Amino acid sequence: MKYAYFPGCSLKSSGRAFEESMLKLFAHLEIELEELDDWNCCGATAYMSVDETSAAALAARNLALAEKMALPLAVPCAGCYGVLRKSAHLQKDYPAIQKQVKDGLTAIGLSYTGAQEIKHPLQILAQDLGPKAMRSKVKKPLKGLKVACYYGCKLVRPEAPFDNQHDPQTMETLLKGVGARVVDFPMKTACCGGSLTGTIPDVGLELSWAILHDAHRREADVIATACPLCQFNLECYQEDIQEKHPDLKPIPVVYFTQLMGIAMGLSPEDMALHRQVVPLTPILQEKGILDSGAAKKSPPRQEHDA
Amino acid sequence: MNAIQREIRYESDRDPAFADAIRKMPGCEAIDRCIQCATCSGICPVASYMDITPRRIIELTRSGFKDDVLKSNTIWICASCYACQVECPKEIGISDVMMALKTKAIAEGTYPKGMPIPILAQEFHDMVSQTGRVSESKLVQKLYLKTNPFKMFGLRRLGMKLMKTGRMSLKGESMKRPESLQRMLQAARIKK
Amino acid sequence: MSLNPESNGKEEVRIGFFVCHCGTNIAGMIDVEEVAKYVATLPNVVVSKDYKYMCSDAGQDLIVQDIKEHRLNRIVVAACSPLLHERTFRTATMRGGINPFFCHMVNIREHGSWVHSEKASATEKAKAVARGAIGRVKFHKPLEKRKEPVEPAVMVLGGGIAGIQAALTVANSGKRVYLVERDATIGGHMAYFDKTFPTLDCAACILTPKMSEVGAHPNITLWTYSDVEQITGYVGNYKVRVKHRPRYIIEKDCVGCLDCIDHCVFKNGNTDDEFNQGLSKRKPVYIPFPQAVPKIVAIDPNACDFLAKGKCDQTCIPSCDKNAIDFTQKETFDDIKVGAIIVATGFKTFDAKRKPLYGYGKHQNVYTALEVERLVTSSGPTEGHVVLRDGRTPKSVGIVHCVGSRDHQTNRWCSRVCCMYSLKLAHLIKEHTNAEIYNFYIDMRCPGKGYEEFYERLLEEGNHFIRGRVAEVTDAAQTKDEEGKLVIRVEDTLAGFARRIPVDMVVLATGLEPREDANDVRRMFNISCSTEGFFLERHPKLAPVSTTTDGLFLAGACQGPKDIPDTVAQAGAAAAEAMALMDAGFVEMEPMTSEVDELRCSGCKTCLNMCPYSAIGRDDAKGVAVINPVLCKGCGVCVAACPSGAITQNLFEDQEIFAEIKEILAHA
Amino acid sequence: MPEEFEPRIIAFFCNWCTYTAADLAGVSRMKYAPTTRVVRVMCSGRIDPQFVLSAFAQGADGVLIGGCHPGDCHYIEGNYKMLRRFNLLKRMLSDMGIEKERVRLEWISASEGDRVKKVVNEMTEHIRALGPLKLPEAMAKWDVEFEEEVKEEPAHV
Repeated sequence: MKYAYFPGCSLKSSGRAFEESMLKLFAHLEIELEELDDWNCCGATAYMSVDETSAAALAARNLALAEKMALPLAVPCAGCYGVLRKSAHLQKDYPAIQKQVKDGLTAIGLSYTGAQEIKHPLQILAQDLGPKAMRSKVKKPLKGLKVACYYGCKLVRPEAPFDNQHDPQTMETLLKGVGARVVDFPMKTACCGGSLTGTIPDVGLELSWAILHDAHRREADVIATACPLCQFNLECYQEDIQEKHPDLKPIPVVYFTQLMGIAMGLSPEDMALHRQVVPLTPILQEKGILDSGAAKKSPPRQEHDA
Repeated sequence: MNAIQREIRYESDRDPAFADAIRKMPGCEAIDRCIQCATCSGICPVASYMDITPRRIIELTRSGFKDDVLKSNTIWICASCYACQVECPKEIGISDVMMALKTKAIAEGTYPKGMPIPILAQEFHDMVSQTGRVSESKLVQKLYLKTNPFKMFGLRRLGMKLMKTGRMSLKGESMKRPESLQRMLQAARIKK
Repeated sequence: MSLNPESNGKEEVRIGFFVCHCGTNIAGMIDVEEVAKYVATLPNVVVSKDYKYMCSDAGQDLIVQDIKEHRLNRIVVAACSPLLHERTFRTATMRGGINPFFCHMVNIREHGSWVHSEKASATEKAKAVARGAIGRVKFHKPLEKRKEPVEPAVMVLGGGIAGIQAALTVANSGKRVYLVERDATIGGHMAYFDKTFPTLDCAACILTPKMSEVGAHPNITLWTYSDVEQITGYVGNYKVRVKHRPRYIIEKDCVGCLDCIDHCVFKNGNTDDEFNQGLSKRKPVYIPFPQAVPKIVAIDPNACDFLAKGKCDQTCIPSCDKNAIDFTQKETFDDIKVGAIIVATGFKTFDAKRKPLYGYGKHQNVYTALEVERLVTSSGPTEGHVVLRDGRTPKSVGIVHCVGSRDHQTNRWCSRVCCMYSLKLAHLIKEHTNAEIYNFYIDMRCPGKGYEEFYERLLEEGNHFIRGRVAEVTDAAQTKDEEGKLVIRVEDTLAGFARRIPVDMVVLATGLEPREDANDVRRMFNISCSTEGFFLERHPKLAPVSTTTDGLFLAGACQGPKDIPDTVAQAGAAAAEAMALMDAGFVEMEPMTSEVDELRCSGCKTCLNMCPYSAIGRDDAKGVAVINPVLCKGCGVCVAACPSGAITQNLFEDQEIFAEIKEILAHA
Repeated sequence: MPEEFEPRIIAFFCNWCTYTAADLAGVSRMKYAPTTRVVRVMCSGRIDPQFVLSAFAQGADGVLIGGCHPGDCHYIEGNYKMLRRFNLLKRMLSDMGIEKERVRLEWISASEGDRVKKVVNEMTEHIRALGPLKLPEAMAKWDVEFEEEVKEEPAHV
């Protein structure tokens, strides 16, 4: 099983833990990922709001690179996943946009026929690999760990390519497969605040609070996500949120790949637990999943790899 | 006491060209089917922060009340989460309409003063058009310099956390060959 | 069969051509005088004139006089669609003294003036099709409509209020009625209701007398637990095979004493009681509700241990002193002959689970409207006390309108009755619990007699009416007073802001939609359905209760969502149409059947399996095909298939159609 | 601008579905090209391929056949028979040099008035693009050529 891999800008900086844990987990599961050569930023919603046609071309360049490799494209960041799919739709449904994107791509010797498969790691693990293949690899089942699975918007809207639109269960199935207990979490597809949290905090932080508050009400120990922006909004602003909601207790927000890696016996360092702003390790130790001394002093914060 | 003013709209206040322009944007074809049922405002996670609810934006847009629409903060508070578009019983592309209105407002520079999101969008667009990548820290700096530099000071707590966990790189990100991206974008631009 | 029209019989063909102005409907876009003048020049045309209203008495008399005066033996009328006035002009032709089938109509209104916008080309087209008709009518032969006796009996399918009303109306006229109902009792959806809008009459008080009247009526044969297996024949002579599913009770012996229920091995209910919408349980031997008609119990094969698993002490058998329980019962069939059929199969309510954001099936205190009907009625599972599943009485209730309706993702249409029954439920719940009642609506649709007044009454009772379609019902509380409640998220469009309203109970006003098996029923009865899936009437205004299949009528919600007053009115209309058919005693069959010319038939049997009605047999002695005119429906499929052109279809003979094509395309 | 070519199309409509749909289009005052001349049959299964050949032979530029949607036929399966004959007929016509677009089969139910308008307008445009068929004139020419051929060779005894 081999996939072309589109990391996106976040996975190289604030979302590094997602890339690090995913690469180690996929290697452990013998799934090969080959990063697109000299990929470009997908443009997110910001670029699209300035110029829709160029945004379609921007994303299409990455699709064309993947098409050249003739491999399905793995896209972990839900934001990029949504934008790449939207570019494909725009080209399919609007001939005018398709023509301009074609002009753009031909100018740099690339082409995009519309056949490129875009897949999220959740889809790859749950559907392509399948739970059976992972069951044998579980070393430290996440016994007693209550997880709230949070999907955000782009994986299920405007359409849900691999899961139920209103009540997705892929992440639940995967995490139950590695021994965790999942809580019923109706806000799993509510908006995390997106780009609002950094620009208009009075609005963005309230959205994050609503999700964190309900996770506590459901007695979740940790929130699992599949998007770097959701992880960032839900985890890094908890202190700022407490200014308006003092009763909010901190709760770790991790990537589902980190939890699955730990359950398969991969080290906390490999699973980039040291990247947590709200630490997960103490909870894992309290649940006996990690023995108390396991987490050595966190390794030096390399500025960033090559 | 609110100042007593007469508020009445004449047909001359309507700008049908504006309404038609939005109707032609991708995904916005069906706004005339709207029965004002308000499912969009109901499901929208941030409708309560908007000065004009999404439902009223659709009515004002299709009737051509351009100023009301482009002066409101609605289109900027909308986080493009597509909940309204999915739940709309008449299958109207409400999120696409909000995106189209953002594009129009940015193109014509008619957005409320001090609203950071259009500035972020422009900065983001320029950075990616140049380097092909986004450097988060540089983008945040550019945004705050343009909107209100003093608030930068408030970010240092968040900045410290990110530095401590190695999630903040001050280095400017870039593609190896950004010029190939620029050539593509140039070729894709609409030939005027 | 030479092609030369003159030698077709001895007399020379003399054609009368009449083109109608239809006021300005035709004359406005077609130069009718020009057409009349032109047709006058065609061979065999003796009379050619235009007239303002051909379908009027004066217009028809024109035909009658001209036939007599000019010894005409063919008539062509260029006017509206033959589907509208063919019968009118054939009657006039007959009054003129010649065979009605010597008259032929040309459609220059619906297919001409109404759909074209340029006078010259529209007139040109009118001339062409008129010329075609002139060419065709020469070959017409005298035909007689075959009279078939009508069986003086009606089958009514479906025992809801529509079926009951239709059955009673027909039975009271002295005709035999077979009422076939799928469930164990008649009564349909109306039997579930406590009260009916807008007068708050108790549903049982107006329904049960009609049900018992049906049960006791000498002219009505009531078959419950039965379906239609197969239907053949045609108007006036339908042969229907009805299947009776085994009830495991000998119907004539059971007196409805219900002792067997008490003595069943199951002390209390072991399966969902469908009648109470699953709010309570019932035993395997059961009666749907006390006033069921017929008052006969039935044994549910899936729930009864003996029938399902084959082992049970069968304590029920000795308890019945009429020993009416018989576990060996098998399916039985009845073959009946009826003259007309009334389809009154009703509707299904929308499955609320298809709107996941309303939480039906996930949140315990979200109910459908039908479930609440059972809660508020005194004969319901909670004796009329509106209580939640955990026993609490709700202090605040939200009623959500348009669930599944007016929605492109589920049902596009408005189901017409939900606003009114939501008002009724709001009143009843308020009366039973004095709770705060909220109604969430898009448009309050109360168009009937006394409906708006009922809405006003609800307003004055202090119920809250919030204009805004509910987006979500969630239990993700955000404040103290939302804890333990269901939060309704909506925009109050009249007030102009978003609201979060915590309530104890949510009622979903689910819409009406066709039953799952509507398509099978439709195909069995050969009727078509509209895009939504409801059965299609022949014409929404001119023939709302009949269908394109003669002798088959529609009543009630199977034809489209409607409330009880409209349903009863429609049932009466369907009954009247069926009775008109039977009182006439005979029905005229169109003569367009086909005949085999034995001289030409080579006996190759190609046509035999062409006929879906197996009307074509083979006379082995002569080695030729033979068509039974009674079974032949006149589709003409065999005619086109016959390699040696041995079969002709009356009124659509090859030579007639070839002539029509030739003349249409002939140049002026 | 040369006087625009007005195609003449013979339309065989089945009585229960497409003819009724055309009536509905009329009642709804929908406007479409005046190029079709309707011949009513009780079922599309009644249409003998010879009717179509005869129409072309007599000068039609196009033939449109309208029937009920599969499963909706008033006579249960007449339209299926038409479909079978139509596929054979279409291949034969193109073998004889009559373009495929000149003959068209459409399933139109009684409630689809707008489809009648769409199909008629669309077909009119296609045939206008193809130009007139003029089969009668061609046949007349072939007859003359045939006469000459026969004259040149003495009849073989």
